[in-house]
Amino acid sequence: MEHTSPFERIIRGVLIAAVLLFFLFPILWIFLMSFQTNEQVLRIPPSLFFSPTTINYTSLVTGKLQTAAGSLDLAFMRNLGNSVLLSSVSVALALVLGVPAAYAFARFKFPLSEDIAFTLLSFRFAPPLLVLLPLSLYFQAIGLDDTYIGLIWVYQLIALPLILWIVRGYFEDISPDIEYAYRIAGHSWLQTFTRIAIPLARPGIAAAGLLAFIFCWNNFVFALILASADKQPVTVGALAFVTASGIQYGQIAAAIVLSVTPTLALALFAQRYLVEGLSLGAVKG
Amino acid sequence: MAQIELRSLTKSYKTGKVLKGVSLVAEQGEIVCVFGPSGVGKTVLLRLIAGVEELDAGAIFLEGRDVTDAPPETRGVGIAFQNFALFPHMTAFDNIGSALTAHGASASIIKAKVEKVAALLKITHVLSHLPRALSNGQKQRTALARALAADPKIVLLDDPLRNVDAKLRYEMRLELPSLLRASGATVLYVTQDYKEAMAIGDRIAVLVDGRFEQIAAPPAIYRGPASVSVARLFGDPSINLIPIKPKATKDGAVCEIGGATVSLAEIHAATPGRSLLLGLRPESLNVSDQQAPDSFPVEVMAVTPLNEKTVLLLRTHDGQEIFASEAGVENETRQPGPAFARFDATRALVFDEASGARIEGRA
Amino acid sequence: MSEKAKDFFAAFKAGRMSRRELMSGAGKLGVTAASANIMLNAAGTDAMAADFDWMKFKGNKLHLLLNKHPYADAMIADLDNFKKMTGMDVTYDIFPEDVYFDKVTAALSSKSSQYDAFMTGAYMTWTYGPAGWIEDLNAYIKDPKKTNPNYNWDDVLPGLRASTAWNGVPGGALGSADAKQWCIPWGFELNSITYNRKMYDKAKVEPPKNMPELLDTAAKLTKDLGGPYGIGVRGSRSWASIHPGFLSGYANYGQKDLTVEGGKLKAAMNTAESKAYHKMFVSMIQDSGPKNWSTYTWYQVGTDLGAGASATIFDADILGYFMNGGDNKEKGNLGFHGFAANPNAKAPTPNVWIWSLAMNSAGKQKDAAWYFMQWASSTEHDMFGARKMDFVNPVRSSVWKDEEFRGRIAKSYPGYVEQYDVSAPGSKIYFTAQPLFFDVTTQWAETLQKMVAKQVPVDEGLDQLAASIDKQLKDAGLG
Amino acid sequence: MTDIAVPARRRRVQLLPYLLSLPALLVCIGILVPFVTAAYYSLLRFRLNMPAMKGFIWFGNYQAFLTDSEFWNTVRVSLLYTALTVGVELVLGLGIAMLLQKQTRLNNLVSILLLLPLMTAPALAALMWKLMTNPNFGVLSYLVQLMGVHDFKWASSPNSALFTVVLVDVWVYTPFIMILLLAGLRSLPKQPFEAAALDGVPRRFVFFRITLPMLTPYIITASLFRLLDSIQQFDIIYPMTQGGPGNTLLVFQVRAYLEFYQYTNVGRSTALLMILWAITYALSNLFIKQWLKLRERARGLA
Repeated sequence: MEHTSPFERIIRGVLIAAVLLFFLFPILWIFLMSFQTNEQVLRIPPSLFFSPTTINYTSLVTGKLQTAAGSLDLAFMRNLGNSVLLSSVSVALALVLGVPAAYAFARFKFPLSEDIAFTLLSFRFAPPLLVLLPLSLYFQAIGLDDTYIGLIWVYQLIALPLILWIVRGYFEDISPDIEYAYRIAGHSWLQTFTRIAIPLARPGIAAAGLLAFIFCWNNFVFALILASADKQPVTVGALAFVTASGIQYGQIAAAIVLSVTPTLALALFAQRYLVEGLSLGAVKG
Repeated sequence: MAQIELRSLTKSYKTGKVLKGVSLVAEQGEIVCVFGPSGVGKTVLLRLIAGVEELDAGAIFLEGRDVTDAPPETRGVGIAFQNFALFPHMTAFDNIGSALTAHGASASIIKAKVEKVAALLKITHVLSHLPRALSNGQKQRTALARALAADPKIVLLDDPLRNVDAKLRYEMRLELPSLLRASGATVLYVTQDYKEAMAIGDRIAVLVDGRFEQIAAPPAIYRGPASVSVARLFGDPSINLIPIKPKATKDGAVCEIGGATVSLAEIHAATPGRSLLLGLRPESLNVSDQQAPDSFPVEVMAVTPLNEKTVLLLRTHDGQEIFASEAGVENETRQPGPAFARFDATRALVFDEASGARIEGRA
Repeated sequence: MSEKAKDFFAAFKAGRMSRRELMSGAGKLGVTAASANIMLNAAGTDAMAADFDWMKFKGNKLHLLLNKHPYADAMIADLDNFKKMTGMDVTYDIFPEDVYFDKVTAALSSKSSQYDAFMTGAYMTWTYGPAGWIEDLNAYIKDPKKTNPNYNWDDVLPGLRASTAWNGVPGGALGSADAKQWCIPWGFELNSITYNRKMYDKAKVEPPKNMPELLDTAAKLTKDLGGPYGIGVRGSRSWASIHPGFLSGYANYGQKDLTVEGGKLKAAMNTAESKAYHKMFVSMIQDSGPKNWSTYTWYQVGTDLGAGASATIFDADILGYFMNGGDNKEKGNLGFHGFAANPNAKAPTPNVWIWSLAMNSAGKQKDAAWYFMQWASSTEHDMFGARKMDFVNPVRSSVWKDEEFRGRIAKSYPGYVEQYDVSAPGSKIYFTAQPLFFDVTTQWAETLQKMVAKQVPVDEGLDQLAASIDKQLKDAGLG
Repeated sequence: MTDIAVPARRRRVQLLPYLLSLPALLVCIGILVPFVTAAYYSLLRFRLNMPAMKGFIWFGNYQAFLTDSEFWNTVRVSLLYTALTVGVELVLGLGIAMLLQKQTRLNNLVSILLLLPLMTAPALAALMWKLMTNPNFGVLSYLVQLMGVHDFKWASSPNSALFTVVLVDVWVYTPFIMILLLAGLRSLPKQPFEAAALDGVPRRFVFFRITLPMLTPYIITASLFRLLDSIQQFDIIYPMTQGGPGNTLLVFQVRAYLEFYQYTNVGRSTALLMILWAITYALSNLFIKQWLKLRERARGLA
């Protein structure tokens, strides 16, 4: 790969540009749209030129939407807060539950270990709707209906298997002797786990956590069915711009831009770990 | 007081029984080399003692205390793994200090001890480096330093020189015994290199087929291996084994090798007709153009000069190939062709072919 | 509010002051126009309070499930008056229509007591009622202890009252004597033609009077305007595509979805007349409809009209109403026109959509919830919404007689009131009330999509549809 | 050396691994209680708005599917959708990962930027794509028209609907596969490639004989997770077409969603979902077995 001809480098450049164009054009378009009024969005034909307005953002942030039908209250910032709360707590819980379990499957061969591991992974197999239908009944009965706790619990179905799968592989690739060395030196199991195993698996944990965060953040169906308006995340909340008197595309665009920002920030922050963290572990044989 | 006492340890895996009753007693300050071919369970034994693997049966006493069921952190041993197993996220200093932090030593004590052991092992200049910035030799010394830093009464070393280059291995072989002795610890040293075992160990415990076949001081083992398997493990080239059936004559015991009749030591007169194996170390064979009493005719097939010796491949008249070695490489006249080989009957080893046990030839 | 301001509004209420005087006077008192509206209605609710213990459930907290809709907006704008009058607190969750009914189904089917009352359409009560999720409101309306004497239920348009009452028997007539009142009509839509007057002038065409004319006009518009297409109708794979223009025209040809004979239901879409109507409708979309018709919902139909991408819609009158206001590009350019699809019909027969209020059976404070419902459907609130907000079409005949309301509409929405007056008499729900309503209409929409995409010829498609529906009815024990 | 008879020790039951894994298991099982309920529902004739006809019918709901062409259409569409999305995303993801394989600042930045579509919730992405493909205001429709294609109807025509939703799925999820495979590529040992380069082995041969086999475990993991999501697709298809036009995109979860939330036919909805579960289970099992086998082999070599 070191000896690339200029021709090949040009081809590579063109291909990367094409890839960026395909994947980023819609994002760019949404970004531009977020600075347009609805009237500008709905021009025929669509155009790149417009006088930008920040009205969409100000209305999202201040929570007041001016439409034909008058002034409406928006709970977007609250939705955003809910998304942050639900996703981060869900991922944190999934890490607290999943990392020790992943460690157990990686380090100990105990009776039923493979069965338990497979069962946990298989939670990803159950179609969300299948679980959701009776779940709303049970949640109603035990009072978890429309609570953050209930939602965070359900989100474990998304986050936990992913974290287990990736982190387990990561632990398996760390030589057990490193941990033994620490224990023999006189440290308890718990000290070894927290000071050796976890720091060493950090890239894997970070990468798995980030992916789990993205999937939680993007969830729609669980939140739609189980959350009432004051607990719903942005994915459901952004639908509030679909009003009987028209769809507020500008605001939806601004909402998407704002809703992507926290995850993007997290990804940039975790960039160092992302590729490294996925490269050992799960994915490997 | 025995520092290490192993009582009939057994351990098996799905693939089969690895240890079938291993017992050993090691005294304070003693270096015992656990030696054996690869895959025989030497590492498993160390792991059992360290407490990171669980016994099937048996008992382990360390410093007089039954630790059979004790978790590893309470056993008070120092260990160096073959693959070093350094903590990749800690500096060499922290790696070495890790054994001290566990016992709540103060920062200044840790610093003093780490620097002392680092100085002994000549790695003071790399203490602030992370393992990935260390050379293999430095890693190996760091691992050793870590095992020794807390002045453990018992040190377990798992083939620590295996993954370092030849030059360093040679150096360390010279340095290690004094270093270990200075620490005053009882050392179990696992190796699969007989020279290393002989250079380092006060005693060598030879692990063969899940048991200690012999535990003895290096010269004793070399000269008087308990069995064929032990004899085979020591020496390079390895010992020649020639099947014989001694006969008692009026002059004492004799046997036939390649058509010639050769005298044996007196004691073998008692074993006429039994199938025995005659064990001849290559260096105890004398090859000459001249026929002499008790010599037997051979064909020199190949002459391989090594640095400090010359190895000859011989073939007896009944087709058996044996090695002989001669000190030095000066004898350039040695050519392939017919010759005669002779050995000192008093130094020859004789084994029972069926059991493999050595038949005591001399005191 | 200061005493002085209160007196001021009372004076207006008593007819001693004109509206203009009120507004300028309010301005002088430092009251903004917006809060003047609320105060104005506060005067109205004061009047309502006579002879009824509105404070009976003081301290109760009601929670509502609402659809994102101008009706809900109007209610919310007026909500403080209800809170003040009853001492109750009211909170609500609002969801957009795309997911609203799924949210309702989810909440009701889990027997959640979270919501006390919610918005619904009449069709949905055909599911909610038999499932036991909502209350028969007759028990409340007819109980003078629960309903204030000024409520005047009979003021609600009779067609709407009937359309929201059903006896639960599959195929049973709406509004029969044994019917249960599953919900209270709140606001409603008629289906008619809304057209872009500028485009019509440009293409020199007149609003079409019937289906054949509509086809010609739409085709001519599509051809002549060079850009905008002729006619917008909904087309997504949903019941919502069947119930507006499509079924209104269908009913105008005297066609039915199902027939009821001896208590047995039978599909009726495969008559010769039905096939002819379907053919017209399908070719209308193929020739002059939106390219993306099969994904068109209320939103796309409205957006296109408002943004000048379409010249005509055959859909809810209030959709046209909304598009004639706000920040739409074609604001003020739209005209309204009652529409009888069948050239031989005397008058339009719009199928109606009725936004209504229903009460959750699992709710824990039903009497208090009824207080809210009767307030929200009262003449006073209806009047407030109709005059000040976009609460069209109001459901009370007295509001339709109100000159202020009529005047406001006539001024900003020329032709709207006339359209209403022509359409209203023949308007009702033309569907057969039965539990498989959504199965039937969704499949009907699917078949329409296949016909428009030319995957199946109209005749054959309708025969298949009828056969499939008959089978499902039979499986469910209805056919 | 004689054996001293020592009785075999009783093995201590290792509690720790159970203690570590049970909380995760319990949390998930708590959620999965509904699964059993749903399985039971699927054996009932159970329609919420016709309470009178509720009754146990064993496998009646399933039997009805056997002769129902609509059901087989759902199976076909779901599998087709899954095969197309996972296939296209794999090829594309692998291609992009190989473009970005070299560790440079630019490549790292590009790989993070490419994650942006993944961070856009599919439900919202579908809404945006719906606008972008609108024949009047949609920028994509406009661009396609500029290119001289005038009658492309995107999600609205049965001919291009599948293409359109697959396009959106590819847009959203290719980055997921790309990042996993990129991680895999960058972690491959260098020696075989250097050796191949020295020997002048053709690139194609290197790719098929070295890169691809070594990358297989990563490919399996990436495909497994995509497969699980793809066969359960809902977030994109439902907002874009609700399963239409006609029945072109009536995949399992969309159909089950309609059956429940619109028709309140609980029995049929859960039976459909149970079948979806069974298919998912079988496919995943296949993948995981393969993955474990590869893993075993890799361990064996180590």
